[in-house]
Amino acid sequence: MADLDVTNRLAAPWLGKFREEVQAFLRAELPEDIRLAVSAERMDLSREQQQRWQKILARKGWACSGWPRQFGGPGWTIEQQYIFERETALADAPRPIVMGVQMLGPTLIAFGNQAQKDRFLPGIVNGDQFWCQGFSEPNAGSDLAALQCRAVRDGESYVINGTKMWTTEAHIADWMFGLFRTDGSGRKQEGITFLLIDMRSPGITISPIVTIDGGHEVNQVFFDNLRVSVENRVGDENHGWNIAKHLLSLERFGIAEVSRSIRSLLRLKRIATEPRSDGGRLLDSPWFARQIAELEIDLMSLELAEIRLLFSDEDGSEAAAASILKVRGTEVQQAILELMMIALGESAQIDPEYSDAEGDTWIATAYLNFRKTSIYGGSSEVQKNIVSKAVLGL
Amino acid sequence: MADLDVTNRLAAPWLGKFREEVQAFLRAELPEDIRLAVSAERMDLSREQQQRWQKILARKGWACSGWPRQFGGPGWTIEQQYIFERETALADAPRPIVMGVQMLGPTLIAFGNQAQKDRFLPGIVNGDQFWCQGFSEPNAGSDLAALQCRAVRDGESYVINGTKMWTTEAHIADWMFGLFRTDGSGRKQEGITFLLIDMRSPGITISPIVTIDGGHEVNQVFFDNLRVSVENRVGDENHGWNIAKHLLSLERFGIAEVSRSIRSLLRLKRIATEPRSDGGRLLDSPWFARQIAELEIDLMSLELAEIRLLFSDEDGSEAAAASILKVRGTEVQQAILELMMIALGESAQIDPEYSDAEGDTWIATAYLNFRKTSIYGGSSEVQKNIVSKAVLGL
Amino acid sequence: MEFWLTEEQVMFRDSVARFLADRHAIGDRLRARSDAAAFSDAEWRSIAELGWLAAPFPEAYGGIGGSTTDMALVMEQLGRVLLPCPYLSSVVLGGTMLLHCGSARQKERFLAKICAGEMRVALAYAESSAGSDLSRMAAVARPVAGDYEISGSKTFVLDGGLADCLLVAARSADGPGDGRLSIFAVPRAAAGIRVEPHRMRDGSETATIHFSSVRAGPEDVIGRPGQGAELLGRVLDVAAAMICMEAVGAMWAAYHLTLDYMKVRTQFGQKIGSFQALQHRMVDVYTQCQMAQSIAMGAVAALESDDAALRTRMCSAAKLRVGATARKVGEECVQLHGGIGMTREHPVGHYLKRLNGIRTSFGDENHHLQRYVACFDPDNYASR
Amino acid sequence: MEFWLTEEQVMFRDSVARFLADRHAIGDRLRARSDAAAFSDAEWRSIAELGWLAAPFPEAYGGIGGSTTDMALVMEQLGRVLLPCPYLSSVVLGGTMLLHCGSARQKERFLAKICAGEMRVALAYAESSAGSDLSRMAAVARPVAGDYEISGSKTFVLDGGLADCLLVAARSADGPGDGRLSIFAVPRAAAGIRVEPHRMRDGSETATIHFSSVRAGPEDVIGRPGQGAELLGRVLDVAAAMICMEAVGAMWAAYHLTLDYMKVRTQFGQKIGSFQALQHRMVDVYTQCQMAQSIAMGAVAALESDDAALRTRMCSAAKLRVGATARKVGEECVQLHGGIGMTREHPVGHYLKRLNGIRTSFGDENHHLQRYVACFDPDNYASR
Repeated sequence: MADLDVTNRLAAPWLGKFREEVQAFLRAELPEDIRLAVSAERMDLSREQQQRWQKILARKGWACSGWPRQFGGPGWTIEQQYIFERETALADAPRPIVMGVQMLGPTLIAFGNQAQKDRFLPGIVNGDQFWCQGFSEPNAGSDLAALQCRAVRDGESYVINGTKMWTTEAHIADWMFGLFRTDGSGRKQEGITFLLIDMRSPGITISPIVTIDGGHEVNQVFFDNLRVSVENRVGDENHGWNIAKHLLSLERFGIAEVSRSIRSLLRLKRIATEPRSDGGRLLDSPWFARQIAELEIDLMSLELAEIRLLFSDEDGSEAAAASILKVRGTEVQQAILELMMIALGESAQIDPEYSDAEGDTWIATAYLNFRKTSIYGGSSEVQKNIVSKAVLGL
Repeated sequence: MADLDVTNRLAAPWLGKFREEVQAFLRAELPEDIRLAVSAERMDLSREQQQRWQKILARKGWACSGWPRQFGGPGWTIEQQYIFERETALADAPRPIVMGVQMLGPTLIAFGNQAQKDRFLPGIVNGDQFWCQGFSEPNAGSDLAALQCRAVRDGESYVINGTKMWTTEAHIADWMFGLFRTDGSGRKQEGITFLLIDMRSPGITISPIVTIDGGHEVNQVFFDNLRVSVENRVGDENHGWNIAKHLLSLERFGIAEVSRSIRSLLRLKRIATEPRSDGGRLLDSPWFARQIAELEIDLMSLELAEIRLLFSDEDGSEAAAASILKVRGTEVQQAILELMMIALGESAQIDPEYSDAEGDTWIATAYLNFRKTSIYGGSSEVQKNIVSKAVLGL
Repeated sequence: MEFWLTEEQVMFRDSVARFLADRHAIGDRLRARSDAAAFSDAEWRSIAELGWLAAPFPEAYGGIGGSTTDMALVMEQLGRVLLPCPYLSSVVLGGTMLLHCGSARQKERFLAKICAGEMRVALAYAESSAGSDLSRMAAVARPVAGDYEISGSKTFVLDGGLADCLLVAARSADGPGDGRLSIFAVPRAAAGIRVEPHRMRDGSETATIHFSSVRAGPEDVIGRPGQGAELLGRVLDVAAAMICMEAVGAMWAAYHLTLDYMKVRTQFGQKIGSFQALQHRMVDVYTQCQMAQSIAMGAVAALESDDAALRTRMCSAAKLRVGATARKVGEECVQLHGGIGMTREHPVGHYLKRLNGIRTSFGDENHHLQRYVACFDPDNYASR
Repeated sequence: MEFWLTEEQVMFRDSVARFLADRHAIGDRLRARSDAAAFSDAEWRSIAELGWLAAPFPEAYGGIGGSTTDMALVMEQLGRVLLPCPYLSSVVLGGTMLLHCGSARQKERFLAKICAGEMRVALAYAESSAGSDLSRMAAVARPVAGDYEISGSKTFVLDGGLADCLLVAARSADGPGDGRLSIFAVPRAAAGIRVEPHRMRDGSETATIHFSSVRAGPEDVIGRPGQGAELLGRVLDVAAAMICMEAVGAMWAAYHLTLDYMKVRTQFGQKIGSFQALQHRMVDVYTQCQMAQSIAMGAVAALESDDAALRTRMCSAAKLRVGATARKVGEECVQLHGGIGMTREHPVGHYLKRLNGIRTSFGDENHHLQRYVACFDPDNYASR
């Protein structure tokens, strides 16, 4: 049952041992309530659940899989990271904490000063500090550089007024890293500064946004004369744009969500092969079988493309690879969830907010929630613009 | 077997009689060689075949179905024209002659002077004169108004120098109607003049263009100091653009090729239900059956959309209707031919130019030939631009 | 759309549209959405007074003398404003079954009340153990002293909790074979009936209904005993065509919302509607809506045909094509809205939810494909 | 692509590409296309001298000691320049069958000559009466005095007219059941063989070959008698994977042609490559090519596996996905060229023709879907 491996780089015996170690750890340590939530395709685990799992990982020394050992990471090779990501997904363990572990940590490691690293990295590793990302604004979504939320220098502080939009987990975060307009005179990419904000500071109001799946993950955040010390600035004043670009390109692993989609596909196959009350199985329909087969082939193509592009040594192909992997990854992921929702029929369509019925309602929640994936983190449209320019040269 | 009729306008008893009369005429009069050529999805009938069929129609008084009686047409209602078009297609009779009957005739009726009507319309009706259209140029395709072929006024003549591209049937035509640049100083849509050119004039060279299907329908035409009398100008000098726009909007009927596609679909169904040498039928494959079913449903949707939009009294919707009918019509038509080609397998792929084998090669010829339909007459891309502006207001 | 409608029908449709536009600004309703029932009795009385319920029925039974087309027009307009109300259950399903299949006595007994809004009817036929296969239905109606006793459980009964009268499908003799199905009309308040209501994601109401030795008389059988499968087939064709018209209304509304948004939303210094890639996608949405509307109208027209195979072919064709289009249009409209389209505050996501609800109601795309292929005519074009 | 190749393989691929680019400017070849054979013996000798034919075979049999990957690299490069030559027939089909299934004696007898370009081999298995169903094959090999006499007709034998040796599948005993198929090696010049060649639209050569009591000895049976279906299954998997690599090369070439054209062609005062709608479509083409290349490479990698079901699954997955992509990419590239893409003078249409040829060779999409579903693993993800 080894993965089909076109590289032979994942087939080394010591990696096989590593894979077994990861599997054993997950079997022993993954709490059942967390596993169940993830197996219902939920991304919005509670703070307590995320924290509990992060502490389990931290005890094992596996808290931040991509980080160097000196900052509290396991110091793994790229192959180990790849295997760890696959096995956690297959076990229905949570994704890594995006904002702290995947985004801010590596950014501080690259751009933060020693004081910032000492102050913030341990809280991310041990799960005590939660972060949110203050990038988007009501009129700066796809066009992020158009952001207008102002930070005005006043002695050893910045004074912030304005608003941030679509801020995931602002309501459970301790800190925000964000982009603020410190100079409006030049090109819009200039005059942007990268600041770290204590979410308990006076002058912050958080207004929840409920999404079409009925969940509360995102918020609008308002700043009213909020003061931030200059020591919480990462990099130089007016030079935050390059830090943000670097941060947004960090998510090489997992951006295609291949491992999660493999897990979802296996769930779909299980549903399709369950004997139904009328005796048949969904898979007996040749058309349904075709839909599953085509999705599986799409997913294998994507998986192999990810391996090709991830392990590639070619220069300059990385950003483009990330773009097409994200576009195609969300398409495949959304298609699997959609087919699963259709497979479960009307019982998936019951509204869990107004009904005791649990059953299959999780799938429509997931389907609706995952519509966001082709919008956030650079919409599919923006990704295509990037590829058109960077790869096609148009 | 009456058509499903959402209008009731096609269901009147006298129209039923008319339909029977058309069917009887086609049974009695359609020559077998012509029927066979059309049934092989060929658009490139020989001049002799086109002429022979046009004369048969003319004898019956049915030569130009959309024309008023006073110019030699049958003076039919829109319902009769619709029925005639359907029945000719189902019988594998030729399409109406595009350039003369569908394009130039109605244009002369609307914009020509009496002398031009008297001189040119009879030859179109009785099939003695063939026309070609000199619009496109090497650098004026989708962007037609960018045309540069110059006509310079010299006394009672214009002197033409330059070239026209993609000129269908230039090699068998007696006359060309075309657009020429008589003034290059203003907006590119201004300064264009509509002229009629005798193809036997000195100064014309015709260079054949062979297309990917191996056929010869289109040409490049070169003009070297060709002289055209002013009396062959339609409309005023520098005012040809509006005439051309009107001419290009004439093809309301049949632009979606619904009737032809119905005929092609019936051919596809016949192929799918023929017992094959291994005992089975293609239709027994649920996937193949699904492909046919979906094409049939697409085609019915298109057919009903055409009826809705054709018989609509709403103003201003016509041009837009023509655009979406053309885009969707060519998509459906190309998809039917493609599936038919795949259904006939490797035997369709034999090159008839280098092989005696006849058999199924016609279908790949048709498939390749019909790739043009989403390019010519305003490409699908240009049509979408038109709809975006005219209907969506974007 | 005008060409196929009479002048009266156009006036009727426009009056429906005006009433709904005045009272049912969808944004307001969504913001007010709470634990209170989405549907109100007062609203239903207004609708009845306007004659929407009576429109498709003959004057002899309290109707206005219109046709299926009038029903289709109401459905399309309801789709545009996403108004949850028991029109589909009571008028389309209940009314159609009684009109086509009821005895003169039953028509008198029920139709006038349906037309007046005084009685609401729901059709209870699906069962969790039968899927969409009528021949596997388990509910039974046992003969007891000249009467019947109905027992069994029905799932996803549309508006089952709002209805006064239930039309229940049950096996009226032992043994398999769908020839034995019969339809019974029983009051929802009858002894032995237990209703578990469910609110669906799109705001519609369904119920699981348990029947435990519920008594019905011979006069409560709709049509002839044993004719149930035939009647259900006919009514489910009507339901498919009508819900397609609702989907068409919802798709057009989502399209217009999106188009309006593209004309005001600015990114990169331009209205997003000026980006050609988005323009061409919206032209595709427009084209798909036109095609969906055409096949849905074709299905409505086919309901008048005496040819059962043609009716089924057209209704399944419409449900299949409209279902696939509903997905594409709904998802595309949310995507083109970007983040704002993901919020519950914004109407566009509610259209997506209703379109998904419609896709799974009365058979999904694979179900209708199977039905279409089953009455596929290999020698002829399908619409004749 | 480099990551999965050794340094030697990269060098080999680049040398193949350089040779083809130097000598085989596709435009020139197309313009010169005439009744003369598209393929020349001199060209074949050059290719042999360069070691392309020997690349995948062990040194013991005259090869260079490479692997299936080297074969795949040649196929991809041939696809890029649309060079019609008997590489697929002789090296991929013939060579693979002899290498995997031939006796030591047969390997010695044939492989060295194939490697040297001195012998060309063609595989004759399809029949018009059997479709793609091997169990319905009609050709027979009758035992005659310790030998066999082969009779029957084979269709679409790739390069059948160019081969020196034919590998023929025939039933070696009476009765049905594909367990009895055997493969025989016979000289094309043998008595009783009649060849009807066909030039295909994409420039490839096939032939209908009639066998009338053609004599073969026991030493001419490849593998064991009766093992034919198994051998064919294996070789046809290799063929599917390899022709997918050719398709990938052809798709990339068509993509680059189109991209180059979009950078020079001006309409409406702009390069057409500046129109966002076309940009996004080209990004889709690029993405599809990447996905097709990935699954094709996955199939090539799977050929090394001992798990026959995995091999078949991956090869059918590749042929299915690459086939669908080939259609989309080929048609889109012609469309984006506009009128010029419709002309025979321009290379892009020839890529479309070859891609259609590939789609119908070695089983179309529905055939491979059927094969995929037949070995579908409902409990596991397919690639393990």
